[in-house]
Amino acid sequence: MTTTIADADAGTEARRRPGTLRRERIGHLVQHHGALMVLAVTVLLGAVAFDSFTTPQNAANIVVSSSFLAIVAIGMTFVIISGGIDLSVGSSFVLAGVLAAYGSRYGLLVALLLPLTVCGAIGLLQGLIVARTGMAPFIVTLAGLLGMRGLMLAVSGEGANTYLVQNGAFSALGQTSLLGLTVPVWITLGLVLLGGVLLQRTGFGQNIYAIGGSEEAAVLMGVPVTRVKVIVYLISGLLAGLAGALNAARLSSGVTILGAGMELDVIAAVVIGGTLLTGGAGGLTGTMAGALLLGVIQSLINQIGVLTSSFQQVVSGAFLALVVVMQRILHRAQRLS
Amino acid sequence: MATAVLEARGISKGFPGVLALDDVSFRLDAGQVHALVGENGAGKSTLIKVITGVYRPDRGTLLLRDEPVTFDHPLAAQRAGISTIYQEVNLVPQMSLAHNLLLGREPRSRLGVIDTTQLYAEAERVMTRYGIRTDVRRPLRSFGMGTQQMVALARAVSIEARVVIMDEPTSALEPREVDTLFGVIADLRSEGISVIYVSHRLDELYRICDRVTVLRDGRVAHDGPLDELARVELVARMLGRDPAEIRRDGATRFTGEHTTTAGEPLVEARSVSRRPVLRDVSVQVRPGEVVGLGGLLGAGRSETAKAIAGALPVDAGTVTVAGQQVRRGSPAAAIRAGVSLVPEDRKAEGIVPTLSVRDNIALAALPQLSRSGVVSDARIDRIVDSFMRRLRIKAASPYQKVSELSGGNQQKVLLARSLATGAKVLLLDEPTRGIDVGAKAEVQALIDELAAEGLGVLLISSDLEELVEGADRVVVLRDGAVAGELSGDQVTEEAIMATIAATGETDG
Amino acid sequence: MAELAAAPHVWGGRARLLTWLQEYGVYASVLALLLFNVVFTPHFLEVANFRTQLIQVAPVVITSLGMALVIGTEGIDLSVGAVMALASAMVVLYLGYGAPVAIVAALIAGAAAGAAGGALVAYVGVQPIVATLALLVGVRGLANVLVPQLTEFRNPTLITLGSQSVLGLPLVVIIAAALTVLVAFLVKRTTFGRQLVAVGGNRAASRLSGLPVRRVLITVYIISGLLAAVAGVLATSRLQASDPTSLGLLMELSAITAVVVGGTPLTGGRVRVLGTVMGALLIQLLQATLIKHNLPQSWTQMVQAVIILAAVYAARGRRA
Amino acid sequence: KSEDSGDTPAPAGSAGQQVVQSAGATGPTCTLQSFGGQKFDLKKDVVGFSQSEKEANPFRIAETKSIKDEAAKLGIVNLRVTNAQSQFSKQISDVQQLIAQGAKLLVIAPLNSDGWEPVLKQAAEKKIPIITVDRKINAQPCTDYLTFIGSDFYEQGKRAADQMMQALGGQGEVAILLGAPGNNVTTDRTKGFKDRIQEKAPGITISFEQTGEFTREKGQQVTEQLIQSRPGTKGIYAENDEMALGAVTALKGAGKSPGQVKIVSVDGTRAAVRGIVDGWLSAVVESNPRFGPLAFSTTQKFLEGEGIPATVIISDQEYTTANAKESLGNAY
Ligand SMILES: Nc1ncnc2c1ncn2[C@@H]1O[C@H](COP(=O)(O)OP(=O)(O)OP(=O)(O)O)[C@@H](O)[C@H]1O
Ligand SMILES: Nc1ncnc2c1ncn2[C@@H]1O[C@H](COP(=O)(O)OP(=O)(O)OP(=O)(O)O)[C@@H](O)[C@H]1O
Ligand SMILES: [Mg+2]
Ligand SMILES: [Mg+2]
Repeated sequence: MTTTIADADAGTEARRRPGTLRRERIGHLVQHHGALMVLAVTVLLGAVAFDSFTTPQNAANIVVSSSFLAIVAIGMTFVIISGGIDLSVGSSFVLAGVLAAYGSRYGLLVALLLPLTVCGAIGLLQGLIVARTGMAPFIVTLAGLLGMRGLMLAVSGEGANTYLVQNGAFSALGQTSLLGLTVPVWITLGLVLLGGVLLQRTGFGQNIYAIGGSEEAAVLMGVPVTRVKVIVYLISGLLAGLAGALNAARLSSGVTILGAGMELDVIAAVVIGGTLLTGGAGGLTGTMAGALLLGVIQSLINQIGVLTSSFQQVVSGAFLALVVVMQRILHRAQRLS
Repeated sequence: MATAVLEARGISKGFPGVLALDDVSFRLDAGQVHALVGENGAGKSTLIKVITGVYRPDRGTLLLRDEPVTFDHPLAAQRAGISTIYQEVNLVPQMSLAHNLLLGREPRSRLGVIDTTQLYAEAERVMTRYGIRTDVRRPLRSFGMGTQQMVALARAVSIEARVVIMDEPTSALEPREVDTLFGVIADLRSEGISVIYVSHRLDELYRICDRVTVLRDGRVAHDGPLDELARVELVARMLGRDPAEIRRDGATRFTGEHTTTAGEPLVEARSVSRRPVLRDVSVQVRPGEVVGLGGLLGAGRSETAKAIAGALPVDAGTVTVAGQQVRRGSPAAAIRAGVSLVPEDRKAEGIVPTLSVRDNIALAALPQLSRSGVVSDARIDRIVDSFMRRLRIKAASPYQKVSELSGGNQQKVLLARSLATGAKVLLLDEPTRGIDVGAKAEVQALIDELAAEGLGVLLISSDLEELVEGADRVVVLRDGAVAGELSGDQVTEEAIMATIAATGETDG
Repeated sequence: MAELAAAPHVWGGRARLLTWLQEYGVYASVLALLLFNVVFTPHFLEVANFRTQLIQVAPVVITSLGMALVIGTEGIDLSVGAVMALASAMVVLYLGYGAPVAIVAALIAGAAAGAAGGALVAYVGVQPIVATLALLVGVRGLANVLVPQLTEFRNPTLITLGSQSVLGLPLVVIIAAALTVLVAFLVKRTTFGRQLVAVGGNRAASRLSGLPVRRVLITVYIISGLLAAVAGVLATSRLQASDPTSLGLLMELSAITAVVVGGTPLTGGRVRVLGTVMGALLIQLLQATLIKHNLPQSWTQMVQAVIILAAVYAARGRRA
Repeated sequence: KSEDSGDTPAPAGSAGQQVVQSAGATGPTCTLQSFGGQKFDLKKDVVGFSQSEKEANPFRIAETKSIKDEAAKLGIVNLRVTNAQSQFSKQISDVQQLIAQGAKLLVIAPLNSDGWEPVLKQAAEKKIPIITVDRKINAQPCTDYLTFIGSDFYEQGKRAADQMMQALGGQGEVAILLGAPGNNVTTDRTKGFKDRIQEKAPGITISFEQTGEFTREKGQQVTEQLIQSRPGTKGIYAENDEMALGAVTALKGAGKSPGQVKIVSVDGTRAAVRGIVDGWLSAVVESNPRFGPLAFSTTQKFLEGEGIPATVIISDQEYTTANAKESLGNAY
């Protein structure tokens, strides 16, 4: 790769030492793949400490169970890069599961379309409110969290009815394995690729970064801010809905007690992945590493075994703090060099 | 008469407590460069924002080639062929220079996705045309204000436009870049594209503008061809004063003579270094002295000031105030020692937009204005009142939000904030940038006055005239190192330019 | 342009209504809800009812005050509910040494938790939401480790704290009111208060103006932890038991809602103390209304969503 | 430490031991052969126990302790315990992880009855017997899982209704403090109670039902609203003991005297039974959490080739004013 070094004759830039650029590159790498590195270290430590940690089955379990969180986190990454936040995803997830299970009695198509339509519509509505009224996304989606949970309870008879999936094709969507990994995992991978291209390689993606970086500037640069924001929340709603539906397919039922507090896990995954909550920066590979890291931490805590349930919580809190502190330190080291 | 490219008829626009535009009419002809001038807060930026759909006018109509139009979004104006550089640089700091430059017009590959290789190549090509060769992948915020301004300019011009509006495009540019800009404007004019040009620098107006509209207090005070209007007349129209009075006062308000006590320097930076922007910079300021800091964009002037103010950690070197070494990296310590910085980027580092004018002025001096942690409103009122009067800050009331003031008045608020701390040394980074002629003169007079009172001033300015007339001594920086120092009769525009241009023999 | 300051015609009726709503939207919403209840809810206009609502809202008010300060600095504190639980655990743990010692221990624990979060934010530069999320998980776990299950106590001093009235006013309500006044004073009249909003409004500018940015930040989180601990102690004394598993669960969301409904923007730079109290009252009143009218849970949640949106819409900031 | 109750802990022996209902063992029986599993060594092989909620309430504490104690007593050395912290997704991955660790027997206290497909599938592939305790899994016994040991929540609701009818003399307004919404336990205990009232006591009207989320604090808060705005309420049915005790605190705070409002609840914790002795509660229907002995003895029988019934319903006790004092030792 060629690097253009500031031309001293032009007098516009201070001369930069060649070493700086390389160090900057490394720093860049560390910052953007900090989560990946922390993940690698954690897995390594786990492998050394526990025999049963690196068995293929355990690895597959972690990947499969992380995939639902990961799908939701893709949407959340979009929202957070745009400078917003979506607290409603947990409720979307559980509502979608109930709707998918209910819809499955009318066939595969309804089982998929019903939750996607409803969650997409609510995502759209939230996006419209955020973009049009300028209300804080935190509050709008907090209302979404409450409202959708209410809707879920209403649909399921105050939580008393658990609909069972009654469509083989739909169940297969959640349970069939290809090359050792279930369909949702492959869907996750596909979505990451698609989302990555959307973010990095399309005008729409660039607009998201611009809005998150400075909404005022984006408006003045002619970015269709309202439309982009609406679409971002729509995407988040759709992906949370999709994840919920796939999860229902995996569990073969519309479980009503899921999803509480899921939004916080999802946000944690995104932020551990290096996406800034202030918006304008971040990406999907980090998010995926963040989602996996959460799964790995859980698994490690289980491996330790002797911890009481309360102590498990202390450890996972400490772990979370450790991860973000490590990331900050890496980030700082890069800036200082 | 040919049809106007753009016309505004009877535009009024009010903000809480202020009528920013009052029945303003404005007409732009094809291929003309039309100056829009007026004091700070006269309503220039507001008019531009109304024209480009950022604000909806309360009354009045907008016509584009005689067709009535309403833009309810800047995008709509852009689509109609109106391209704008807004006053405060409005780009996305975290995005790369290239992405900022080409946002919305990124080159696509055959698959329809953005072709990044081509994107960077294209951006490099464009920037080279504007005399800037640099790594366009770096985030925009890592560039100086000048470069950022050039990006905004290149961006605005490269959009297919019939009208290009420039709100104070040169305030962050140095002479060479201004020349580049004027070359661009000349090209535009020859292509029949119209330009609305806002600036407080009168020389520039006379160099390139055909017509001028003067705004005063939200109303049109004058409209006509520029070459028929003498300089003093123009200033008189802007200020609403008698031309004869203006004629007496001269170009800048500096008297040029300070009685510098030869004694101990008030502040002294010794061999300050910070990779990669500063190398071995030494500057000292004595009481009653105005020391100019000259150099091109990115020469490291702002960094020097920040290093002295404790806002930038340094790798090597020391800063002493009145013989006492200042603890590194703490603006608080610097302020306590009597050194106060008025930063260059007032939006990002200066004002606190959510607070009132009053709270902004009192901010840095709070410890002095309170007793055991409880603020004294009486004392704040007194100090705010006196500074608002002394600096003639135009605000509806001290309780108006500072973000609602015009750029020039915001600058004065920051100056007041520094002065309120009772600083012995002021570090002024482009203190007259974006300030109208009247206010500029006031600020300059104030600098003189402060120096006369025994304060030391470090003055950073891209306006050579200002440096020459205002400073007793000028330290010239190049590439983050001192390239030379001029004092006494040596301080001339030519000498400064020569020092800047001298090939690196001073580098050793 | 000062002479134009009084130009009234640009400041028409609609705009005035909007500003009024923005400033007083919460008050209007509370009033509307009160009116609704007076008309439609039996036994609403009784002293006992107002006592109940005020007592129940007191801990929410107290935590919201701390939250408002944190949000004023452009931060957020998700750990308040967990800190309440920690305080609750500390109280019963040290009750053997007498109520005053136990309460002080609880407050110290709250401040310490706040300091931990604050240090992550101010000195390490971790984003507030993640720093306090880690705390939320860890601190509740810690509280549970200290007191593994609901533990009742019979200490008369502590029980009195939760049930005593002075001049007809419940002690908890008096404490909440006193803390409100204190925090309002802090925001309006002290250097710290001014610095806090400045830090929230523009951190770079605050630093350049010589403000002790980090100290302000960590202090704000300590205060938030301290206030959450006070709320935890009061809630514990009212429950007459320490229940670290469920005490203060989801309190962070209630507090944030109260603050935002009260007109403090999440973008920082501004703190509205009285608005926050009103926000808390609005939520309390809303929940009470829904319970008293015996709506099913599904309805309760959907109605809450709509009312919160409406209240924040009314109080939202004008856009440029 | 704390000023906890002065009660002496229940003797570890037989007090409160679960008893299988005489008619409780129902359905066709299942043997090692019909299940298709392989014999394993209970003492040496990995045994997994997946707990659903944090051991922070008496029920869960007693449940986990009972499993662990019994395992220790029988010399089961490889017991792995996980806790789902009330997150269903976590419980699924917990159990999957237990399987990955080579568990030969799974004892599961499910957080939810539905949604066990992925776990059942993995267990079935390896023919791992699953015993679910306290809550049922909606699946095929003997094929998907081995058996269920626990109480009948619907029945508990009915018995609570009987107690309420008795306490109120068949007349009056009753409020229900519901458990957490969406929970099977809530659903069954509500349905059982309502069905019985409708069937047996037309004089009782259920005028109020709001969730107290199974916690004392919420129970107290909801009751405070209830007694203020509906002073005519004569009885409160709390779907667990914690909410009942919260209601007691609320009643005390409102200046009511013991027995003025009749409270019936389900669980049988020590504090609640003491509430009966003090006169605040009318009755408590027991839900016995001590599953250890029964779970392992069932497994042993299964390994020895005996037939195991599809459901093993335990007979729960009742605490009333008549027996509360002497049965206090049985409460957990
Ligand atoms: N968003 C706003 N809210 C309230 N008042 C505003 C707002 N924007 C501008 N004003 C007021 O309108 C008047 C005109 O401001 P404007 O920015 O148009 O001046 P300007 O001529 O561009 O000045 P400058 O030369 O300093 O840039 C000023 O009094 C200013 O305080
Ligand atoms: N955060 C940063 N990261 C990397 N480089 C930076 C950063 N800030 C400034 N620079 C570079 O440091 C050099 C000095 O910039 P500085 O702003 O001090 O110049 P200046 O002489 O003050 O010019 P100006 O008139 O633009 O203020 C420039 O090359 C600029 O691009
Ligand atoms: Mg302007
Ligand atoms: Mg500079």
